[in-house]
Amino acid sequence: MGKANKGLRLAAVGAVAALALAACGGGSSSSTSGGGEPAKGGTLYYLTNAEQFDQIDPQRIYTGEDLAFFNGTIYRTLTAYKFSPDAAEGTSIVGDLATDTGTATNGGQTWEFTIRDGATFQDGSPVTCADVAYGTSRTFATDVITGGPTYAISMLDIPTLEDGSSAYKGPYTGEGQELFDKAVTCSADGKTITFNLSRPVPDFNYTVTLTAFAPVPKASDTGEKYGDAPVSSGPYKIESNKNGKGGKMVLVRNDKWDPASDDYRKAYPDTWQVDYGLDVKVIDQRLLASSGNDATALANGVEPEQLGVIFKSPTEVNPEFAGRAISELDPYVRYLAINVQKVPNLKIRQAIAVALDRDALRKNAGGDFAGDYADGVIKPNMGVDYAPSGMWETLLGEKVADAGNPELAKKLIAASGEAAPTITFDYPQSPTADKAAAIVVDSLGKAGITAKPNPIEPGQYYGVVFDPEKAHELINAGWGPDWPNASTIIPELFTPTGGFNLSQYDNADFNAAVETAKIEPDRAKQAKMWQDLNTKAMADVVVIPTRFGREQRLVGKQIGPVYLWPAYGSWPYAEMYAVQQ
Amino acid sequence: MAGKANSQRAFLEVSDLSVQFPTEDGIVRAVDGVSFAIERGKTLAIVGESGSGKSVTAQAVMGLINKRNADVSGEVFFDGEDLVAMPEEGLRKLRGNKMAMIFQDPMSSLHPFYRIGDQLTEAVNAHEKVSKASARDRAIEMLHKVGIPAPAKRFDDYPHQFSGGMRQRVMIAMALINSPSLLIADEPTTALDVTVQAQIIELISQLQREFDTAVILITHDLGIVADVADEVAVMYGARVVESGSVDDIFYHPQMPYTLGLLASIPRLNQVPGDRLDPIPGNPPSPLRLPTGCVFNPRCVYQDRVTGDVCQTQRPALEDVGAGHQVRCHLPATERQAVADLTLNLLGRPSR
Amino acid sequence: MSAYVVRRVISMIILLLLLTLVVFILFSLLPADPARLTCGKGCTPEVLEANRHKLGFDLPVIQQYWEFMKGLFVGRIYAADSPSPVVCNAPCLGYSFKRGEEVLVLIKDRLPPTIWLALGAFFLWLAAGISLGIYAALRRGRWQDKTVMGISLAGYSLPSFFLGLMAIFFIVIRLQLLPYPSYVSPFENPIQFFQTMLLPWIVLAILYAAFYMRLTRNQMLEVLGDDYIRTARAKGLPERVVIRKHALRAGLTPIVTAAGLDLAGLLGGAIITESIFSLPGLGSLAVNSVNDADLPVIVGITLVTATFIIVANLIVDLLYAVIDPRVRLV
Amino acid sequence: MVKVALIDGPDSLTGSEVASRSLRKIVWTRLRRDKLAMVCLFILIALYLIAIFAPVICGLLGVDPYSFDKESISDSGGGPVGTWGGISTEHPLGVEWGTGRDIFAQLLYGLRISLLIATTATILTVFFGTVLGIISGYAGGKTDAVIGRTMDLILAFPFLLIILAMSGVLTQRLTALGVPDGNPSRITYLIIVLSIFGWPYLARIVRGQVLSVREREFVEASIAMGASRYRILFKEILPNLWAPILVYATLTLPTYVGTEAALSFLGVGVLPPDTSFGGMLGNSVSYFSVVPSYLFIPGVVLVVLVVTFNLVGDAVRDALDPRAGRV
Repeated sequence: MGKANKGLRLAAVGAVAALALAACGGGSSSSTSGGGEPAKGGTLYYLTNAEQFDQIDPQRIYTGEDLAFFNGTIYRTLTAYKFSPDAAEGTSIVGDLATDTGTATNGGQTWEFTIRDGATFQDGSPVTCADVAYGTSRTFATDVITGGPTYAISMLDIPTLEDGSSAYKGPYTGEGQELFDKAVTCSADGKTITFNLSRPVPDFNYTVTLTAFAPVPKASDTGEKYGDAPVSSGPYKIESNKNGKGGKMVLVRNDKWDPASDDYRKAYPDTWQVDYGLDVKVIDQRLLASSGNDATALANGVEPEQLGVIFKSPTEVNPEFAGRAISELDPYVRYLAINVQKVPNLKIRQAIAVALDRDALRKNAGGDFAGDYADGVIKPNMGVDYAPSGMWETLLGEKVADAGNPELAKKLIAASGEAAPTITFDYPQSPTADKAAAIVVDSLGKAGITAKPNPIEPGQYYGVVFDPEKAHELINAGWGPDWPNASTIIPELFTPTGGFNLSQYDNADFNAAVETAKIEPDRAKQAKMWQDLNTKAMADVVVIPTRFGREQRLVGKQIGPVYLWPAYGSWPYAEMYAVQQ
Repeated sequence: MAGKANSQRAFLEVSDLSVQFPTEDGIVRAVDGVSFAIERGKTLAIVGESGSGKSVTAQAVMGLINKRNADVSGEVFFDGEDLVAMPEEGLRKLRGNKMAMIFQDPMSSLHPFYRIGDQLTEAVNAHEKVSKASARDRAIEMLHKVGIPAPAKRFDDYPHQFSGGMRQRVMIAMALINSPSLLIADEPTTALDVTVQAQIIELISQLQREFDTAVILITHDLGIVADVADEVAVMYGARVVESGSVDDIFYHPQMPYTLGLLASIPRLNQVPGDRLDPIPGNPPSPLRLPTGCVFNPRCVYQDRVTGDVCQTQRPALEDVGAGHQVRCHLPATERQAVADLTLNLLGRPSR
Repeated sequence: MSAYVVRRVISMIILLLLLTLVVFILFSLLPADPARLTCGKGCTPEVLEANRHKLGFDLPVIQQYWEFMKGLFVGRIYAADSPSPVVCNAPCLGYSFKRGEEVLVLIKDRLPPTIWLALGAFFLWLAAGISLGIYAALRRGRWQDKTVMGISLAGYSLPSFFLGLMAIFFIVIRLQLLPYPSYVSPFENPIQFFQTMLLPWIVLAILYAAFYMRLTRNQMLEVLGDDYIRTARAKGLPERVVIRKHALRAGLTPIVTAAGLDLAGLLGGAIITESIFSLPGLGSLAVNSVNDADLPVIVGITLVTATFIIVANLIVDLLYAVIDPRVRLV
Repeated sequence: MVKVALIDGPDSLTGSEVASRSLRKIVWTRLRRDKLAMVCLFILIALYLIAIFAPVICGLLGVDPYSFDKESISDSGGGPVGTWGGISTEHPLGVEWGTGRDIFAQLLYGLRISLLIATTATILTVFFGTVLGIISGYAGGKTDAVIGRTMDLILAFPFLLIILAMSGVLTQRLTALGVPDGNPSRITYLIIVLSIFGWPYLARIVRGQVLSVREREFVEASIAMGASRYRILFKEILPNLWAPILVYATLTLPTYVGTEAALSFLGVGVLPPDTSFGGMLGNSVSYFSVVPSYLFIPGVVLVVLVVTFNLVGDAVRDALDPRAGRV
């Protein structure tokens, strides 16, 4: 509902996957481990406002928290991120279904993984190369398998047709199957899988952490409906799932899972229960009280009104909640995309950026609880790829205060050769976003720019703004990388082939530089390229970065460990436990 | 109208009855010091215009005025008991039993949701413990008496399946089913067709003879009065302005208002197309009854009274003959002169 | 009578057909492209087209309507020509690709909380509304009457969401008399069920009872002034018989109409109350579907709700004929 | 047997009195005697004046609903600084969470929007309800049937759901039709949908009245004298309808105030930076366990508004038809 429930918490940022890398950006480190020793057994509760998971089908999951949850419980992937609160360690990978993190040959264009012995599906049948290959092939059936990441399509060495689509149409039609079978091959014993890529991808072993590359037994594939009864390869399996308010998903132990084959997952609890559709206030109240079952419950957000109760400051938890609450930089960058097709004049775009009161926007979002001022789309916790863009210091001609500078904006408009523009601001409606819109309208108004708010129902939001005919000049957005490489940011946001190019940005030089950076094998050189491209995009004011987001979370009294897993900006589900009594 | 010899009081004796309703707009004096009396087997007609207080008088006698909403004062002696002072439960036992009432509009006086048979037996059961079967027999017999054809069959019909006249017969049956000694009929024929009116009046008279009932007939139809009444009380502005025997009222009227009423009756000898002689002006509002004589604003003869007593003094009820009383400031001689003048002009009314 | 019912049912069906058509035309105007919503990231024009086809949105509105109507009777297969068709069995109210579920199943799932809410509130408000209304009528003009009418005025002047939020603020947050509402089935955990439903029942009941107090009082006053009540008193019936048998029967008849229609309306989902108390009923399903632009669900709920109301109209009319012998169904 | 011809008029205690005075005068006299109603009427007039002159009042107090006061909110979490939502001399009713906008000013501007929508929608409802009711009742036959079915159709719709679902698209259509973009379109949308879902109730009442009035002698007389249809409808019938219409209108206005607030609460209200009662209450949900004044200030004002409207409506009805209402 529009105003009373704040919509899905997951959807607040947008349908973006997330992962954040290394480095102690923002100086936040309130992460603490929950007290007590892990106990085997018990039930862990996952309380959520969402009425269902966006997707359960492994090839269609594309939300950070969901990837972490399902990867940790039912879908094994070739490689996976280490569990650690440490930003560097927590985003490094280990072998999971594969014995190690894979071997690259052919300059990073061919990748080989060996599948572990003893890995089985929930029916006891062994996981083979064919199952991984079949799972991967499902991504190509774009008319059935929607919503998931499409890296398999863009990276595997399969020709594209004239219209830009892959010549392989997925396993259901079988059209172009031979092309896929050439790109993904299995050894005779079915233990080794080889991916032949169309270009060097130095970090392809990070790509396969996505459940889009998880194994699916062909015999069990029901296409569109596979998510209703997916086959588990992890320590748990879905016993029941009922979506909607009052509904729940119950995961029970998968007795065919052999711990000896999986040193990655701890699998402490006997049961996981996801309670759907709870009011956000109810979730907060239950976790604050932490009585009964709620002692081993977790959720992934706190309402602003409770922040003062739980935290002393954005980096310090009140003693009462010590060991139960975290406040960390999340993987996301919040920004306003400027539709360059509709605002082609750079000076006007600069004027909009200069006029915007980012200070008020941040305050409205929760002040320092909401994060730090952003200067680009690459976040400091991305590590090597981050460098200050100088957006607010030099890129706009002079230093711009966080509260904006209407006078400078007016000068820029005067220099643009155009009249002060009238623009429309698209945003997903919520009470907080309504206030943010008011701030946008007011602060741009001070520079003579007429802004009109255009609230869109949250569930319809990306459906509208991705439609070039329906998107307006200024578009609210947020993005987090898919793995620790800005190759999952810059190309996605700023090139016509990217999946999240809300700005409709299409600059030939820029596109060419992106293609070069993508295949650069030297990570340090590549990082410098991403930094430059980030700065270039900011100089072109393709987006106005507003905030490097920070988030707060709370759990019950008897659950651990309590830290934000840097890999997905999520809970470390696979090693969570009920505290021993 | 003195009491009969064998009793101190008449069978029903109303004296100085007043009913006042306090409303938002002020106190409504619906009945103001009304007195009359009636014996068993006799018929008293109360005549007057709408709003003159005759219906309220009847309801006050029946104890149907809600004492929460109204002040009732005076005395109503019914068979020796004062009904005004009587508690509600006592009144209830009398109502529908020793005294009964039928109303003006038979269309709305019967409960639309219940079969008429049930409504009749309910009246029986309210006062007597009788078996279902015998209550039913009595009801059917009563329906037969009031002239409902095939009463056993119609027993189970709903009111809306009857015509207006038939419904009034059912009402009469219901009123008389416990053989009351007093029947008050409040404009029983006003809502009915002219042809049916006569039948109903005849029916009432007939049953009155059979049960030796005292009947108070409330009407504005002087024609009926002439036919069936023994005594007549003329009401105007919440008061009885003249009362007496039928002959007194029709042949020796004393009060200008009574004259006006008589004058407005269409007569056989009237020239067709001649307009009736209405009394000029409108009846007074019970909220603001005129001071002095209530009729004074409309009285054309007040110039025959010396001084302003008509406007200032309430005329007393004055005996002008055996049982003939009148409230008027006109001197007796003037009254006679005025009456003769009018009656001669009109010709004597046909009876 | 049976001829009447047949005629009413026919006109009811016509009305429903008209309604579905209007709903279809209205919703075909909506801005969000449902095909795009299920398309996700990495959406290409041809995927979009395929989705549109799968959902049947590539057809003209009238044909979509025809497909929908056909689905109601013979079921429907979405994306029949694709490798993984979705079967929706008759009666098919549509299929939500957003939720991956048949609309009818979704509605059936969400109906129980709505029914509990509606029934509980219904009995509360009828009991409170009618008894206080009668009481006020019998004490007309006195302080009891004025008090009841004051309560009624307050009741229907309070916006439901304000009342609901205040209930949560005082009862749940400040006094902590009840836990935060969190719906469970009464068969699963009756105590939590009652703890959850108590406030929504009371809030809804207050809103409706306010109206029924007034309605009952005015009805009773009107009936108490009717001639047949005077007749009943003149018969010497005890006052309680006059009130209970004669006045109530006639006075409460119109209330049957109002109550039937109000109950039917509530069965379609109390949007605001369900939202505030986060009850997983039809109302909150409706609001969520509006937010998600989940057209098949919105259309389905609209139709189901309208059907409730139209059927309730018929039932109330039939009931009326049973209660009031004057009413003849022709 | 014959009747006395001079007797005429309704047989009620006050009948003759009523006939002797003009109805309008009586109604006014009765209203003036109702002290509570007069107080409410006074409050209502005051509220309308406050709404009309909201900018002036805000100007005098030095507050306005749009400007942000970053000083008044905390940088940690965005909550208001100080107790009771940041009530201070600068901000008499406190400030909004996250922006520091003045609640008092928002309240006044919200009142403006509430009254604008409710009043206009009531006028439209009364207009359509009356016209269609008269046509339906007077014309009868097919016209009556068509209007009747339309009413059935409208009344069968779950109107809250439809209003929610259609707000986006219909607002855009209005903009396309030339209504200024943004709030003018949204407000127009609300007014139109409220009227569309409101008129059938009044039309039914009016139709019933017309049917009974039509049968009365004076209308028959007019028809017999060959009066034009227009004359009959508007000179003979309409004047007999004003009592029920007036009662309906006075009781509809508060309903619309409430409905508008509910719709804003659900998110179909005016656009930021403007806000209305429902919007303010909707915003309060996230914060009221910490700052209850966010809930109570707009809530109480809304209730006062609706209660006074209802009291005046009741009083008008009582004055017009003393039997129906309070004693």
